[in-house]
Amino acid sequence: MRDYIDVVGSSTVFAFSTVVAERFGKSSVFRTPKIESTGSGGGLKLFCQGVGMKFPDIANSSRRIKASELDLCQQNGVHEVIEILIGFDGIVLAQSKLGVNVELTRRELYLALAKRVPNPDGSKTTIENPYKTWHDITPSLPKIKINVFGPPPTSGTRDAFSELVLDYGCHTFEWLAQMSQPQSAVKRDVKDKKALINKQKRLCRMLREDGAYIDAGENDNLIVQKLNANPDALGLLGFSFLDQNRDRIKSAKIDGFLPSFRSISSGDYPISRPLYMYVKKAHIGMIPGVEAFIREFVSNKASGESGYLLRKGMIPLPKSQRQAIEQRMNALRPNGH
Amino acid sequence: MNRNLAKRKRAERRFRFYGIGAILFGFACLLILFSDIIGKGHGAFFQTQIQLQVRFNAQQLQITDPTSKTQLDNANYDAVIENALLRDNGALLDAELPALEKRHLLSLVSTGAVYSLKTVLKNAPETLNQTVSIWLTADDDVDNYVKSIGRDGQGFSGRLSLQQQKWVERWVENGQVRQTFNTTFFTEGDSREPEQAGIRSALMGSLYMLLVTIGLSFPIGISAAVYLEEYAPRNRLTDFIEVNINNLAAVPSIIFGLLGLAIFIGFFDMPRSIPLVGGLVLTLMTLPTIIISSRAAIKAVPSSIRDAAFGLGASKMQVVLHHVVPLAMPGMLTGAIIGFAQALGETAPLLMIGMVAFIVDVPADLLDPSSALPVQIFLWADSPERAFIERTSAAIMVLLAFLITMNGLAVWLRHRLGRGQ
Amino acid sequence: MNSNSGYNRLFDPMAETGQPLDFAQHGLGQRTVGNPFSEKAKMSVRNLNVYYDDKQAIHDVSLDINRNEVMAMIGPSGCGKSTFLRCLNRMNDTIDNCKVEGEVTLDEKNIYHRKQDVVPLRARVGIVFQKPNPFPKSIYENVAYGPKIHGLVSRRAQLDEIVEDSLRKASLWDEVKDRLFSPGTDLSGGQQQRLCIARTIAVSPEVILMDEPCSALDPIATARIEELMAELSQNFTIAIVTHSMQQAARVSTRTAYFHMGRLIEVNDTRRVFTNPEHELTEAYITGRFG
Amino acid sequence: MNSNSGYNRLFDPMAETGQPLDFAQHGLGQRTVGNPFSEKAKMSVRNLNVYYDDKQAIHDVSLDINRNEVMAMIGPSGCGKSTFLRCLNRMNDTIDNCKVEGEVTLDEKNIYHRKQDVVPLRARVGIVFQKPNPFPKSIYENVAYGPKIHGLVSRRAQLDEIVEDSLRKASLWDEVKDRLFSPGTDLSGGQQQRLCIARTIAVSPEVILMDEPCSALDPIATARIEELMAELSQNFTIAIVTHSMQQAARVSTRTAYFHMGRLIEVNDTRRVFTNPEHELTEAYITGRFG
Amino acid sequence: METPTLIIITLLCAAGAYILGRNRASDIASRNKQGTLHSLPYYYGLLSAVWCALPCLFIVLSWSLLDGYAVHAAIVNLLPENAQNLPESEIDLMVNTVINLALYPNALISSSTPDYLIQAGQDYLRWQQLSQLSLTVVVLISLVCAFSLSWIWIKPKVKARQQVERVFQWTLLLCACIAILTTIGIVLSVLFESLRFFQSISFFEFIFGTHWSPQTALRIDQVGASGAFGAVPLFVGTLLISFIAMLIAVPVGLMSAIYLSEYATPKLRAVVKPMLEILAGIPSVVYGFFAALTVAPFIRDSGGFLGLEVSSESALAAGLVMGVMIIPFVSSLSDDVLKAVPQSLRDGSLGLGATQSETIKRVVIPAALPGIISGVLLAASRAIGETMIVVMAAGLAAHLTANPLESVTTITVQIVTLLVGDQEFDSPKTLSAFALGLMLFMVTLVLNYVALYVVRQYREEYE
Ligand SMILES: Nc1ncnc2c1ncn2[C@@H]1O[C@H](COP(=O)(O)OP(=O)(O)OP(=O)(O)O)[C@@H](O)[C@H]1O
Ligand SMILES: Nc1ncnc2c1ncn2[C@@H]1O[C@H](COP(=O)(O)OP(=O)(O)OP(=O)(O)O)[C@@H](O)[C@H]1O
Ligand SMILES: [Mg+2]
Ligand SMILES: [Mg+2]
Ligand SMILES: O=P([O-])([O-])[O-]
Repeated sequence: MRDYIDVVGSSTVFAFSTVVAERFGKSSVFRTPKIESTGSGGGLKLFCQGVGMKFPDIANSSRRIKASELDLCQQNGVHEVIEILIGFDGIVLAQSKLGVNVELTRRELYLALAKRVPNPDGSKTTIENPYKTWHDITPSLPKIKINVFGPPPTSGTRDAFSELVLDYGCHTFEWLAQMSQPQSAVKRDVKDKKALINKQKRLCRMLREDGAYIDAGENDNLIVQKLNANPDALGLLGFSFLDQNRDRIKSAKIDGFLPSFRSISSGDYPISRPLYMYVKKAHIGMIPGVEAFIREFVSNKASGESGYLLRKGMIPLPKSQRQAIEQRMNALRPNGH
Repeated sequence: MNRNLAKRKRAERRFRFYGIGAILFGFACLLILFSDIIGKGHGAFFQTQIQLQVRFNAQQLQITDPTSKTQLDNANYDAVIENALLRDNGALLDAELPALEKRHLLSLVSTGAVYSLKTVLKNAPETLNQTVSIWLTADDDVDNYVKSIGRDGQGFSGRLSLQQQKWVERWVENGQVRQTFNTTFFTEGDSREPEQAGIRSALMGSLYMLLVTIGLSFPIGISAAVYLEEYAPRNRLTDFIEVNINNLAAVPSIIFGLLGLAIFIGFFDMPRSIPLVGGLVLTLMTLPTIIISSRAAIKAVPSSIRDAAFGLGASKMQVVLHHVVPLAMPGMLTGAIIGFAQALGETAPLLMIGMVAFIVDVPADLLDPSSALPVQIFLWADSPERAFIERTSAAIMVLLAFLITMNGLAVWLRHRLGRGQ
Repeated sequence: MNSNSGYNRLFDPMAETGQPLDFAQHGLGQRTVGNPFSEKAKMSVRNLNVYYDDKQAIHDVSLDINRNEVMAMIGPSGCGKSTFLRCLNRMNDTIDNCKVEGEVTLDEKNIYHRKQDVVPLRARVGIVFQKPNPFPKSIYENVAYGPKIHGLVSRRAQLDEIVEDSLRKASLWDEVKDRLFSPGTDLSGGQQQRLCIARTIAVSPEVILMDEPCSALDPIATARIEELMAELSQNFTIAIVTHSMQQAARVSTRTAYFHMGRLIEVNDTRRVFTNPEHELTEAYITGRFG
Repeated sequence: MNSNSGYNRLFDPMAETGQPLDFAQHGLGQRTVGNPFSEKAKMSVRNLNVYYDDKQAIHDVSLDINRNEVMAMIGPSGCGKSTFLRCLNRMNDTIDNCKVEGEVTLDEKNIYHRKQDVVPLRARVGIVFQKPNPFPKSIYENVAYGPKIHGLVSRRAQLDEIVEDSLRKASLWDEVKDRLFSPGTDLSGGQQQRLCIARTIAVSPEVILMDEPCSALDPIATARIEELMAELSQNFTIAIVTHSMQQAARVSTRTAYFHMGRLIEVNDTRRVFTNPEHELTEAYITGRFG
Repeated sequence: METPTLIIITLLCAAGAYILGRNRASDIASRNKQGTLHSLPYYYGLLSAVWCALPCLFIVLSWSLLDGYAVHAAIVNLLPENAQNLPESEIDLMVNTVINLALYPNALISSSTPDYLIQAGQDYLRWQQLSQLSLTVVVLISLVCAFSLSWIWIKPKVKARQQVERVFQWTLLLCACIAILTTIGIVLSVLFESLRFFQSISFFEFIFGTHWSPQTALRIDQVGASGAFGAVPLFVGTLLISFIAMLIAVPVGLMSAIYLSEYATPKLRAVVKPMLEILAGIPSVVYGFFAALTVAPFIRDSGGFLGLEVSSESALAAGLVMGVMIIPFVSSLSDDVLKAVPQSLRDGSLGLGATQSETIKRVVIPAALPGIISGVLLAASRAIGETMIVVMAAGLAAHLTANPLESVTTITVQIVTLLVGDQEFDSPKTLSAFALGLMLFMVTLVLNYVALYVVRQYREEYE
């Protein structure tokens, strides 16, 4: 017997989902949903275990669901899954307030953090990352050691970072970008092609393992504190942590933009990722309040441009997009029998 | 001989000094940790409140009958608060506020303030359409700001705009701001608004879990220890079992979570996130500690006592229950104290069975979803809101208080039992 | 050396305690010496071998202990007296490395039989250990423990009575009556020994095994315990290990002499001390030994 | 009652062991009886009061123990003999609830002085406890322990020698020489007692306190220990608690009689047994007591 | 009646059975003259109580387990034909809805709620009542039966004591089995996945490889680390950190225990011991923060002062703090066993003129050694199994180094990071966590065997 909504998934979305759940619990006749922070992958895995009261109704994810995960859902009888884009999360490169201001480009970040980088002599080969200080990469940058605290590979933040920064930075090198084009692998069978692409990606996205990038665990507050203790270090954080700790840390300009609600929402600030919510259609109308909860989530009050989630650091969708979703939700009726 | 003696005396003094040093070291660590925690967390026990003149305008509230429960539930308190805030700042404001600033002004009061208005109106329906002076809970940003003002003259402005800071400063000057004891922290469940967050549900969750754990692991642990020490024959197999139990203590706690997930949730089909499962997992985890220490304690009971009892014709059960267990009880309790202390602070296995969750409602029984104190600490420590930092430490203090009470009981018991010897 | 003179001295009841013991009064000498084998043996031991690990401590001992007799066991230290005694109520079961072979019967039932329940056995065959081992409980609890577990009493008053009676018999009552509830382990050595005696007789076992029960006692207390034994032997059977030949002579009807784990000789006490059959026995009782 | 006849019997060296002890040979009787007070007291006790919690166990005892004498302490069980003995090397310090008042001097130095170090004191004043308490170590280790901690030996061979010598003196060597490395706790009661004696004499203390050292020993072993005492007393001072008056008579030069925590009488042994000054003493030695 | 009430009633009845059984036994005894009863009356009482309570508790428990299925089936029967033919999982949901509707009619029933659901809800409530009622009846009947049976059962010849003792012994055995089953469960839960892991990664590579970087891509578009599975750096890291921790905990813990049990007054001991025990109860998150934010920077700065290159995530910081955490494991357990060594042994040594410390070192500690080793092993186990502190203070980077000033990682940390978050049970990445678990289990097993052997060798058994 279950009379509450069961939500699992991303720890990033957890921070927002819980706010909605709490308000929802207080203002509706339904019980407050239970929200588990399992990480996007773990959540979707649980979510796709099946239909029924034993299984979660909603999965949060800080990335889009994968085909393999959808397959799993299908296999287990979860046929209809509703995807809802709820907003964006910015990823910032922060440093202690005492540190020297840095302005970086994604290319520089790539050069600073990738395991193998293009040979500086201009030949089309890669070498083990030789850069010790930022200054080594671009002479205008300060002469401080490259030291970046960041989350471990299990984290969605890290995923987004490699995709949005490393990949991008990597592809600013023409020859590297070309290599990763599928065309370059013509006339090979699919498996080979895949392998090649994979190799390319690994080339671009592999992080240094020599201590310049420091796995600092999943706890962003810890990173904030560590930055505070190490004025020379940079750290990868969720935007909301920057928002709450502006007296201690500041963010580096990336590609000329500082992260802010506006710059992230408009897409000027380059490192941000979409946040999703996946709902089992079969549970709507069966578990009390599922529909109402989603409605609350996408409402103007919550996710609108001045909604309460904004204050929690979630970057809202553009108005048009959000309204489209709201309409889609309104069209949703419990599939009554 | 004399030189030798002097040397031995020095060794003796040194030895004693090491003993004192060791204890002092332990104490110093405890002291440092405690002062660290208390220093960070004491602030959470106080909550900033703002005094406002609230007019319960029936029209704004959209109610007609202040005694009707449904009407009270659905009334629009936000409008009343907004009105009060605007009027309160009337002197500052020449013109109509732009929408953004209005929102800023509104955000100075906790979103939970509406509930206090509801309570006031419910308790005194006659105040409808009257103006009452009410202390409302401030937003966590204001709380942070006001609390940090005291220390260095300048507050942590964090997320407050200049305008907002000015408003708050004016309240401070007018004496419209006060710090009260934060009862919410003890009476409420989790919340994402720091000023409304409490540890009640986590505390109850921990309590339920611990009840299960104590109720199972202590009797099972000492029974197993008694069996292995007093009944089991000595052979390779029992050696193997002994070694394995010792070995269980080194199994990372998360693996116990995996085991619990497989057995209780997978096989027995129990729901996720419930204290019963948590307690069972922690039982499995604390068993080795209790068994090992109980065995050590049983081993330490001199065999002449057993002889004496056997010689009088006591049966094995009587020897065990009348002599061995009472004499070994202090040692068994020590194991239990340490085991439960560990269980009380453990997060990793709970991760596997879904207890790392946002749960607001206070669990009513063993089958209600709940979190636990260490989980609450873990979650708050990972929350972006600044005010959660002190709440994290405060929650740790509560956990420690819980621990100390529990240990206190056990220590008292141990002391009582130890005196009989 | 004249062993007869040794005997005379040994049989002088004043020899150690200096207190005259009236044989007739205690009915000791006459009764049992008069008809030593008239009744069936209370306990009988056949071909007993006891090993500690590989070391054999008792070699092929066969011995009968008759009803209502006091059997004394003497022999040099380390010869296996305690080991033998412990076999009589299977206390050796509690020693891990101890292995017992042979047959021991109590009222014709083999106590080493597979199905024998040791609990009633030990209630029937009580033991006082060589080293006093009071429970770390109060004096009262020490004595009351046996009656309690055997359900000998139903009311507290009865229990009080048994405790007082047992302590009196062990002549400890006067010394401890004011502090019945202080720990038994706080007593002096001799007091502990008497406490252990009181504890054992409190359950009125049919056979009482005593391992040097007077070793820590002064002559007066010893005399009292000897009186107690005389009294008890009217209804019960007693086996006592002692290293005092005077004591053996005073209290026992028959005496067994052990030497290096072997039973050398067992006979009427008077006979053993006056006219030992074996030269080892003679050597021991005349002190020529070793 | 004729106490004289009692005395005669008591002073017959054959009385208990049945073994002739030659006074002259051991130089026991003559030397000490000849000049009992010629030397200064080795230890002297003044106004000693000992309390266990509120209960007073020793009442105002003053007593001298002379150099090279064997002082026997007798008295009924529980009268405070062990307590008194333990005061002489401050072993009472280890009992939590025990409080000692008064003065005890060793070679004229108060051992209860605030600055007195108990470690050398106890090395000089050794003790054999009433209940044998071997360490749960091998027999060898038990004896070697003292010499080792006091650094009396530098080589293993020396240590072996001391161990063998001490065990021989305690007449345990023959019984244990094949199993020196098996645990001391596996020995029989009497063997343990002798082990504890060997352990104590291995460090050659100046004063040896023995609390019923022969209680678990057969007459032959007792005789050997008594010989040992005689031998030791030539160089050392011995205080022995015993409940056997024969033993006191045989081995001691002076005897102290304790009663309910009070020192009733102390005198030349012969005198105490033939012509006691106090009626309590007389009552005790003639067995009329109580 | 509610289930808890039933349980209480059963227990009360058991208590009653105890009294009645005991009295009946005494009756029989007095009628047949003393001595004919095999055991003491109270054993018959205990036996009656056991026979009374066990079956009824069994009924109650199994009923409440099966009750769910029965009610479920009953509700399904109440649903219309088409709903009954839905897949199992949806029927589940449907049943859930019915129950919810029945329990919260005001909140959940709206005009659009189908009638049959509301009807089914009502029926559910009736079913529920019926079930509870029949349970009550069954339990009461079986109570009466058990009662009368045990009444008849009580005969002088019945070996009540033996039976009670046997029940006692079996209960103990059962408890011991739980610990054993847990071991088996743990082994099984890691064994199969480990075997799968070793199908893709060679055992030798795992055991002897010196490069650890398991975070391979789980998804096609994800890029992880290089995917090396050499566990040597983890073993070295674990050893290093545990070693540092033990270096703190064993001397400090043991010396505190010694001081408390041998030197301190009982009062001081009563205060200090529980205080130290608090150290074990402080959540490891707190230690983690402390290590990462206070100790690690301190070590780095002082190292820098001495001209040493210290990583901001040094093994030293994690090890030190972990050592503090496990002090009570050593101190409290050792204190108890030291206290249990008989005073006569101390007397024996002190009487020979040993100093107190010599007595402690040579007599008391050897006599208490097995217990002390237990405590130390427990502490070591805890150090090996601890995660949080290392994650926060030492990090996740697997460096093969024995230098405590560098950052290392441990097996448990890797297990946790591999198991939390994205997992894929067909990739070596997740499976490697199990292999690590298995290896850890094996290694500690060997260590424990060694410890057992050592204790056996040096065990000094006092009486
Ligand atoms: N630890 C203690 N606490 C309280 N009372 C004690 C303690 N030890 C001894 N006593 C009491 O002090 C008195 C003297 O005891 P002590 O051991 O000195 O007697 P003793 O003369 O040696 O007797 P025994 O010949 O029986 O050994 C006794 O009444 C005894 O009960
Ligand atoms: N637990 C044991 N393990 C090994 N050997 C033992 C054990 N107990 C006793 N022994 C040995 O067995 C022999 C007989 O011991 P026992 O205790 O029966 O002697 P005893 O006749 O009672 O001597 P005592 O008069 O000294 O008490 C002795 O040599 C002793 O060392
Ligand atoms: Mg013996
Ligand atoms: Mg004594
Ligand atoms: O928890 P994640 O958002 O990092 O998947």
